[in-house]
Amino acid sequence: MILIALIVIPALTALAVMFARDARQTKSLSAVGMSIQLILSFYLLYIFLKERAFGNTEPVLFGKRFEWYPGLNINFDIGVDGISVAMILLTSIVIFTGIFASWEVKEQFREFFASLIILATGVFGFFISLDLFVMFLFFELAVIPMYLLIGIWGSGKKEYSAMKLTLMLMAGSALLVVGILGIYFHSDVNGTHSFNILELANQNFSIEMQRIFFPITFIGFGVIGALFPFHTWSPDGHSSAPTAVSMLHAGVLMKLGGYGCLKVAIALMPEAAHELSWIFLILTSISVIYGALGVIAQSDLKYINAYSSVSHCGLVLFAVLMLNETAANGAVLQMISHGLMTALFFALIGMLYSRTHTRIVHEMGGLMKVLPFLSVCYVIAGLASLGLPGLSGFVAEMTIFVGAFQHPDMFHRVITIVAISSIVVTAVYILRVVGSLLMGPIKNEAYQHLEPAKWHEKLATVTLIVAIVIIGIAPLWLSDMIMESLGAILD
Amino acid sequence: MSLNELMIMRHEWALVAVALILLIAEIGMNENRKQNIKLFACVLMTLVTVLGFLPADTGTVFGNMYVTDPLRILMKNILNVGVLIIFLQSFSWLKQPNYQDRITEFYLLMLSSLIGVSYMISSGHFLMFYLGLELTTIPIAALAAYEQFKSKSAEAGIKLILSSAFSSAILLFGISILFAASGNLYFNSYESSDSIINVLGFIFFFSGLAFKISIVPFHLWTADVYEGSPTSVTSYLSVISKGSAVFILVIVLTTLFRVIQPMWQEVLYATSILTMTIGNLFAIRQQNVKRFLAFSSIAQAGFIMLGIVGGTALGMATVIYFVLVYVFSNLAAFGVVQAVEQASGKVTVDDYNGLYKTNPKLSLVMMLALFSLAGIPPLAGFFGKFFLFTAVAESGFYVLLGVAVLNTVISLYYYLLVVKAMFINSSDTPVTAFTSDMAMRISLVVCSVGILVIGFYSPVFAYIKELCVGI
Amino acid sequence: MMEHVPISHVLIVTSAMFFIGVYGFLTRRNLVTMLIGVELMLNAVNINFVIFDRYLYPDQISGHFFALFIIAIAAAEAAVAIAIFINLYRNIRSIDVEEVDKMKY
Amino acid sequence: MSYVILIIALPFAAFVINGLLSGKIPHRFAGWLATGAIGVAAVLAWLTAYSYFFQSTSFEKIIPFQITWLSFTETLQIDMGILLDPISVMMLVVITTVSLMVFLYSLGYMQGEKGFVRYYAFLSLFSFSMLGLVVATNLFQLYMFWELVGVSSDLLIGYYYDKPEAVAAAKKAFIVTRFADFGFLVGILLLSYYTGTFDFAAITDPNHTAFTTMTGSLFLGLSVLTWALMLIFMGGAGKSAMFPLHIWLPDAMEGPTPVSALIHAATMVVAGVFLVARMFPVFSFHAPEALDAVAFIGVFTLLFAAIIACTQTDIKRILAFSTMSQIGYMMLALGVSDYGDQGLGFTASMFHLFTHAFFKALLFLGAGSIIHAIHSNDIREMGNLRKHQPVTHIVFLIACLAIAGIPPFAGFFSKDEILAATLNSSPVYFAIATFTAGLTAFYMFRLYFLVFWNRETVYEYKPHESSFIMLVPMIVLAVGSAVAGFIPFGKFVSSDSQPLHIEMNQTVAILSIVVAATGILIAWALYKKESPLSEKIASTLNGLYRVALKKFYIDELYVFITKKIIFNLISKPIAWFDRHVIDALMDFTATATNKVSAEIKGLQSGQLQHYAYIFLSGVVLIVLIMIFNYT
Repeated sequence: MILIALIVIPALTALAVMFARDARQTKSLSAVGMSIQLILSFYLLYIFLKERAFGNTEPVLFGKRFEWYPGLNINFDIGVDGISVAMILLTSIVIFTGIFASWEVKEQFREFFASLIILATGVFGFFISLDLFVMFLFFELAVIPMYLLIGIWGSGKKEYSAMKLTLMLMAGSALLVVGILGIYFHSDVNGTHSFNILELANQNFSIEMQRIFFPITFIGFGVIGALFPFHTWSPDGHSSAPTAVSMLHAGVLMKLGGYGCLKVAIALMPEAAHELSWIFLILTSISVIYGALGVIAQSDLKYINAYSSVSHCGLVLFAVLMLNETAANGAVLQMISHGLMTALFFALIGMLYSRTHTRIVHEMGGLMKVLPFLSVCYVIAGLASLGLPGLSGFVAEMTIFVGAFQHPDMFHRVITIVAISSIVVTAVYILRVVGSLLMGPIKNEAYQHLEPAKWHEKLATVTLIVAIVIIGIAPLWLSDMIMESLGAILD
Repeated sequence: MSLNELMIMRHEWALVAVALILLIAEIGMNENRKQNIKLFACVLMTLVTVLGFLPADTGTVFGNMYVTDPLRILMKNILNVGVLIIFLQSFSWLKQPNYQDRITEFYLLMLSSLIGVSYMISSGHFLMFYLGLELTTIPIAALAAYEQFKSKSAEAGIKLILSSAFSSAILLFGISILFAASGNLYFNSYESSDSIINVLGFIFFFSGLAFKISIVPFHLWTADVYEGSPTSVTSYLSVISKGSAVFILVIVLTTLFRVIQPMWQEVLYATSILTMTIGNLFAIRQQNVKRFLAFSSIAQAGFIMLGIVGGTALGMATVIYFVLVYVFSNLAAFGVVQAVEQASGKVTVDDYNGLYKTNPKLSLVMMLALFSLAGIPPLAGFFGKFFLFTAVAESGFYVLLGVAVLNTVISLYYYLLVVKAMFINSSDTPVTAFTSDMAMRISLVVCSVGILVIGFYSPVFAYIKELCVGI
Repeated sequence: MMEHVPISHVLIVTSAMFFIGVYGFLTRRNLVTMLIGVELMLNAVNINFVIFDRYLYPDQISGHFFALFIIAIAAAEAAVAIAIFINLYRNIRSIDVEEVDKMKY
Repeated sequence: MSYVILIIALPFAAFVINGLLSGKIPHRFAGWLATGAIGVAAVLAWLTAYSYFFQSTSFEKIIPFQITWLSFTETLQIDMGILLDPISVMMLVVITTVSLMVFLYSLGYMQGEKGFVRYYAFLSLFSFSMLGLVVATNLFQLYMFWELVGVSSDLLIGYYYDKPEAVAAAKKAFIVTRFADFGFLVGILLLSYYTGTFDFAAITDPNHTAFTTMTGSLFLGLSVLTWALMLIFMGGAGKSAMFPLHIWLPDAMEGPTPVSALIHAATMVVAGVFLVARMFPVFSFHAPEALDAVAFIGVFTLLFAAIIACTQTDIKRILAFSTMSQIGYMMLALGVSDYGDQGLGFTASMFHLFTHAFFKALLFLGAGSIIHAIHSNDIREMGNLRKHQPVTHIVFLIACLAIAGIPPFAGFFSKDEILAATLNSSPVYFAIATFTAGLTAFYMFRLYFLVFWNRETVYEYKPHESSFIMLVPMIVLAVGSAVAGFIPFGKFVSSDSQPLHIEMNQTVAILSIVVAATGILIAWALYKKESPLSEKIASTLNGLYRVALKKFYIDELYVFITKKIIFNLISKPIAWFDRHVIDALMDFTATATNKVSAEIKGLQSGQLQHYAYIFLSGVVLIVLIMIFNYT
């Protein structure tokens, strides 16, 4: 029931927002709705852990099945495992903060908040669904509002970016259709085909079938996970999107890719994954390194963060492809960690931009003096990004590296070292940005009188930072929760 | 003719009755109160539609020339609803002084065409089919040229009537060859074979039908006629006449030509790829909204072919389901086009710039319609399209599926262009805020509800699938 | 007498007629002439039906009927078509098919 | 001994409180809070040392506290724990003591600074991290705190964040050490891949079975274990500013001077030495090649840094290079050491680490006292300061004597042991190390004479003696520097935790004293009074002097690599490539579609007959295909 509530509440909130009287009501409705959602997510976490503590070892908890299209064996199957719970938590935190980060949206505010929350609905739905069809439905539902959100409330060459982003992601989801249907029609569950991933997991698909559909599915999800060379929507899209959308997109939506790759492509077609992983490993390690090196030459804050997201999300897919539990655990942790910190980054960039009206790094400088709060937050985000122990990034990256390096194959270990080298590059660009953006003397006299952070901005950033720090300091519960679910997936 | 037989043919009878009543009303009605005939027609049409849904006998009449079964009744009902919506949408258009004295003409012609559609759907014999087909087309050609002071309208009429005459000549040539091959023109006892003569006849026959569905390369009339015709007529062409032709194609392919399935699969495979691609490629660069929707409907026809290619019961069910969804989606889109056209006379995509600012509800409906056509969840179009893909995958045509999904991406592009115009672009001279008449609003609400609900309400599909098990 | 004419001869004639009609439709610029082309095609089909009935299936008459219906419908079609031609002529003062290209691309 | 955890927790608590309440609490409170925390920690550390060394007979490894922090697999997990063994206990003492001194000193030195609370927060964070590092029970915990140490030291280097040089220095320090840590991490992974654990108990056990496998498989002529250890050493070299990863250390002097005293003299920079010492059994038993590398890097750096130190004019940079040089000694000692009875080098290294912490911290604090007084770092602007700062003068002299290796000051004993250990293993290294001892004496006394004697300079501000709160720590450290050498270090710290008896090598001792005295004398001759002689010597050695002054152009090389190669030749092309090739490719699909769409528009010509023609062609085409396919 709680799972149903997780999609009903945002849906209702979106609906209610459309009928709000004024901006104030819109915002408070959204905030209330998403707060409930946040509380609900934590409650879900609580009861999930409680069930687990009582020894419930079912792979999926709180499962529910509603028949939907019995003729095609499509069911509204929902349920969560540790990974989903973690991702739901991430999503509710990011959307919660996203609402507050977009407190200042003036133009067409109702539509903005409604679209944003619809997007979140899609994401929540995606994470709780166990049926490929339903999953795909929510996947597309999450992608489409993006077009309007970027197109209407974006900046820069927003129309181009919005179109590019939507089309590329939809091209990815088009591949997914092929993949999903391929899986469906090659399955045989009691004489019928099935979309249910739990049932499909027990299927032994022939290797010939897997060879065709694994790459299709993987690339399909990979596009949204910014797999090289299909990542180019990300820099443009993120740089044009309004703050909250960038947050949600980089923070959560890109994670759909990694989640899908893990729980669909790899979990259902493991043999082909083993056979073909090397191709994708090369692509993802290119993502990791190339994204990181690409950042150095950027000067727009959002581009910087977008490329860095390419790099970090590349690491997620990279880890997933290592096909062992530790690396996959790292991948999920990285999804969460990156989700939180990139949301923080984008939130901060938006807040800085609203004050300085530029996002070009070298046009700013010395902001630490005038905007101490935001600057400190930015530094923390940066430190998380470059993997400082005590913040979430370290936990995730180390789990990935350790896991990946446990791979018995030499090639995998060598390529892991290549991926590890990204941490150096990450440090370079993070420090470059922090150095010239926040430190040093104030470059522009007009910045002497910037407005200090407002309460909603503080709320948004502090929430994210607290999450980052909690995971960074005490990761064991999270890591264990994820790990328990991985056994079933990677077996 | 017994009462029973009468009941079997109740759709047709009812329509004929309505047509006659309207004709009498036209004669008897006071000149000044002509406007009321619109309401009258709608009420009657509603009655007919409701009547169609009532349970009744099925069977055959006229010695197997006329056949009806639940599936056909369903199809007729869908199309009746479509026509009813078109009627509702045509109110403001017919209000124009130019057409003051010709209102009934519109209804009569359209009803005649609908009668043709019904007969065509129910045909059990090639002759019946041919009669239905011509009865569908000829009144519509006249309607296409309805706006007598517009040369575009006349052009549309000419292109439609001549193309369709040409295509029906070819179709007839095909039928004559089929006749030569078997000597039997009854659908139920037609003995098909894979002889060359039979295949030849099939191809001629198919191209005649493909013309109605606007399958590439038989589609070229579509865009011109859609653009030139009055919007209501365009809606009719794109939904009703296309839908009926699709339906009959399904019937014919799965019954008459089952023997040569591998051959027609090949033909459909190729033409569906062509249709989707060409339709999309042309749609990308259209400025006129009606023309744009024309090409979009060509592309949609290509998608519809996907369901037929496999020749499976599931495929047929998905096709009919998709047609149902398509009726609502396309009529919603055309309804908005019509409303905007009537209110401001604007029909290009650029004219839609900033529409959301002035007419938010209309824009939302349009967005729903376009997203449904593009196959975006949770709208009905998503389900329709996904099921079509399912049907393709079921038959193992993964390459075709790949082409199809890529085409959905292209189609999304141009649908988004219109969405972008409405929501994102701004305009110095936007369409001013206006209120449509009640009828239009009802129709749009009905369409929107259809778009929103059909997908979630799975019994619809289950029902259709059940009906299709036989074929 | 008919028995002495083999069916192939007749079929050659009808095919020739059909394609002459097609040719006419494709090449003549006058709309009315194009319509005549269509009529020619239809007539070819008519003869086909009758011939098939007579030669191949002498025991039934469905071909004949078909031909009759086609004639009737062709007439209706021609009526509507010519009405539209007239309408066009009123609008653009021409019934040249090449001028009927206001809508394209 | 569970109170040990407090040693680590207290500074952390101070960090959290000061960090969160920065700007809301008064400076004085924050400062004393942090100082109090570290003071208690220091007392506890001494207590621990006392009970560890004097109340138990054997120096076993004790783990009084351990929890699982993150588990990767069944066996691979990161524990957070406290490992007590001789070196970690020694480090606890050193760190807490020097920290306490620096904390106290800073109360005076940093008074009135705007970011006072922030300063103490960072300082506490640093102490916490450093303490966590030395008590790590496993390699990964060490790595974590290693990173934290790096970041917190960076925050301190960049404390004056509106000074571009400070920011650049912090950046440089971080990136260089990060690069080194990359090697470290890979080394850890390599090691853990074979051993299946991070635990020091297991990986420092020479009998661990995995090592046989690791020494067995070769890569480029060296065993995998050697590679792993060399990579780990790379991390150590980065933190300890060994050549060629040393370039960050001189720049790091942009931070506040007490910070330099704590981080760049006594604690963080010796982390590399600590790391090698921690892993010493493995080095010693299974990877002598790696140990050779350590020795080589050590000896190279000690000479290299000393040469540069002779030419520098910034007081803190001279001290920085001297630090490098001294750490080179420690590394050298480790590199030439054996295990067990022959482990003189190990003990010597640790001993030098211990004594160095005192006198180098003292030197920095003294430098800070001077800088505080005259607001300049440049020794050319100083002179005759002994009159203005008598106490500083005395303690500075003690420190100089200690570092120069003059008995009975601490440096003499430890350096002497190092030299002796080196002599046992490699005469060449011994020669270099001894020569450098002289060089050390020379440059330290060059500094000493230039600052406290020489000519009287006109000062912008009247120099004054530092406040009491600053003097106290200096005096304490001076006492330490003076007497620490008498500790029988071998009894407590040795490679195998067994007491090691050390006899002083008379020859070496005398030689080193002579060399040191020579160095001092030369410095006296050149710099006691203002004299043109030094200029002359500099100009005679023009080439070498300039090269040394420019620090052998290593910085320029780095700039060349980073700016020219990485930025211009890699990053920019990648950015370009991404926009103009990959992205263009994606855009191309769209433009191509549009293009095709425009190309085929002629199909829809508007001509009815054309349509019919295509219609017919379609029919004919299908017919032909069918005939072709099915006959």
